[in-house]
Amino acid sequence: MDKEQKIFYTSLFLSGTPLDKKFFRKVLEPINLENRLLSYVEQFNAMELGMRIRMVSGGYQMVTDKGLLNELEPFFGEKTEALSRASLETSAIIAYKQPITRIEIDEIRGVNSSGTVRHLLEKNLIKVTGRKDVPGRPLLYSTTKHFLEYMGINDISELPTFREWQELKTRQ
Amino acid sequence: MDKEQKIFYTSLFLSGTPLDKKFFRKVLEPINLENRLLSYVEQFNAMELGMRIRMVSGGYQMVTDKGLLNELEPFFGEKTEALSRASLETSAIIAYKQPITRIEIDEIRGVNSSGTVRHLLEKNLIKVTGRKDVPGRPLLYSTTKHFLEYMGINDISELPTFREWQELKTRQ
Amino acid sequence: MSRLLDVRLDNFEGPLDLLIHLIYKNELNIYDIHIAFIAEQFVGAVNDMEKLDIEVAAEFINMASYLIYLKSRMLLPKDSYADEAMDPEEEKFMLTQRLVEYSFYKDVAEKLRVLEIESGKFLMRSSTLHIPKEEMSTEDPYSIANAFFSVLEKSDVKPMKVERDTVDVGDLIEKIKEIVFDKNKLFWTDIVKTCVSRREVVVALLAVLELMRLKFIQAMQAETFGEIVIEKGELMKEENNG
Repeated sequence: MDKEQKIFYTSLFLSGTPLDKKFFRKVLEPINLENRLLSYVEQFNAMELGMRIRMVSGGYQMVTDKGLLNELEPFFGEKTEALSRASLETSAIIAYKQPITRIEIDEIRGVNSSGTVRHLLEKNLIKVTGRKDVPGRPLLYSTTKHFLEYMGINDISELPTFREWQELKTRQ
Repeated sequence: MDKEQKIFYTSLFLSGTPLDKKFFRKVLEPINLENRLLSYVEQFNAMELGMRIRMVSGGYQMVTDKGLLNELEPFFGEKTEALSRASLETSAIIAYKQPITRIEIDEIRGVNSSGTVRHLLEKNLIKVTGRKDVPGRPLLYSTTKHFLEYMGINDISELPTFREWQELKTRQ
Repeated sequence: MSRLLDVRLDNFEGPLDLLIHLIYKNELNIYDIHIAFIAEQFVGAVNDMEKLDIEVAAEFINMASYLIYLKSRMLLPKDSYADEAMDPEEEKFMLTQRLVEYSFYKDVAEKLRVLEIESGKFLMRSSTLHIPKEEMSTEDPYSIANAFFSVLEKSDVKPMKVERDTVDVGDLIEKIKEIVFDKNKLFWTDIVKTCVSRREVVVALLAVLELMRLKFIQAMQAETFGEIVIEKGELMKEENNG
């Protein structure tokens, strides 16, 4: 195993958040880096050490195998409450429509979302990304990197598009 | 690789800090455990992933290979200072006089060393190696393998003798 | 009654959610809702809630009245609303759009719930580990030797073996009185230099304080941690003169 591969694994071991390509371009030889990283990920996961490297929120993250959850959870699991339906709905709307104001969210949901928006902000799943240039200059919200990590996806584009969903619906 | 081995590795990964044998006796089958753990450590270190498992006072810890420190230091290096004067003095006394009690250290330094001793224990530079057979049966301290590594020597006997030190001193 | 058990408003995220529930329950086509039918169903559900003394959120009441309005508009002949702002068919279209859009987000929310559960099965460490500084810069054996032998040397200069078990304050008072008498003026560190042990330094300090109290000497310190200057006090000056 060459040094670069070791640095890749060790950085992921040390880091408490996913590390993106930008980080590794700083640390490692940037030419053709992504292909090499993919092969390192594959090799690591093939070893089946109990840890695996997943690609999430545009970066790489060392996590434990799903199969070890029951054994490890009592000692290392952080008890977090699952998101409520209101939170899931609201974050879904923000994910697709970002940046979006609270009033616009309310219009889509047909109810007031201020409590839910506050909760999502506290959980670092959404963030304020500016103000809309309309009277009252309301705040604009977007989803965070942590939202992607939390949902285990690389990018918002991994969620189904409206068109895909519609096609599925009409076929049913 | 069986589940037990994976749980051992992932626990060390998730914890990041040393986990002692007591912990693993709770999580894993305790009979003959230590031998198995030693073999897991050996296997892991033989893979040379960049991380390695080291034995620390009474437990195990997943750490970074020394060979990668230069590359990783800018991103993951601790921002605090190297050993303080008090730590250096105290560990030096323990290195030359081991095993030694805290009171004996205090007498040589002329100040109370309990805070420093605790700090060195936490840093895994010294360890408790027994009790002295005098009234009160005070704890005896010795330096660790990690201390030798840190000093860049293989054995305590490699430390300069008083005469060598005097020569070095006058030359400087 | 079955509808009452089925429709609990707090199970719904809002009026759109309830509407979609009613559409699916009655197997209606979301793209071509029968307004009169759905209005009746919706109002029925809201009325049931009110009968059960459950507070109905304003959004549900607003939606109920909107649906009744839309239903009545659709019953009127076409020319009777010619002057008004919007064609009821257009209004129905708008409502359909809202329902479809909301229904999309409802499904995405379900998808997110699955993702959340699946992603939650991976455990990770959320704190970054830092490489301890002392692993970065190794000390050399000389520094250890230096630290040790320097300490030993220091403690050899004032060997603890010769330390007397008790140091008498009276003895030290006499000693300090002598020194001050000889020198007129001196520093506290001069006194410290004459002490053979830590204990003696402490007793010397007590002796100095006692001599100050007795006005044999006076001590001054120009700044914090600065040198303490010790001089003859009034009494000693008298003794001198006398």
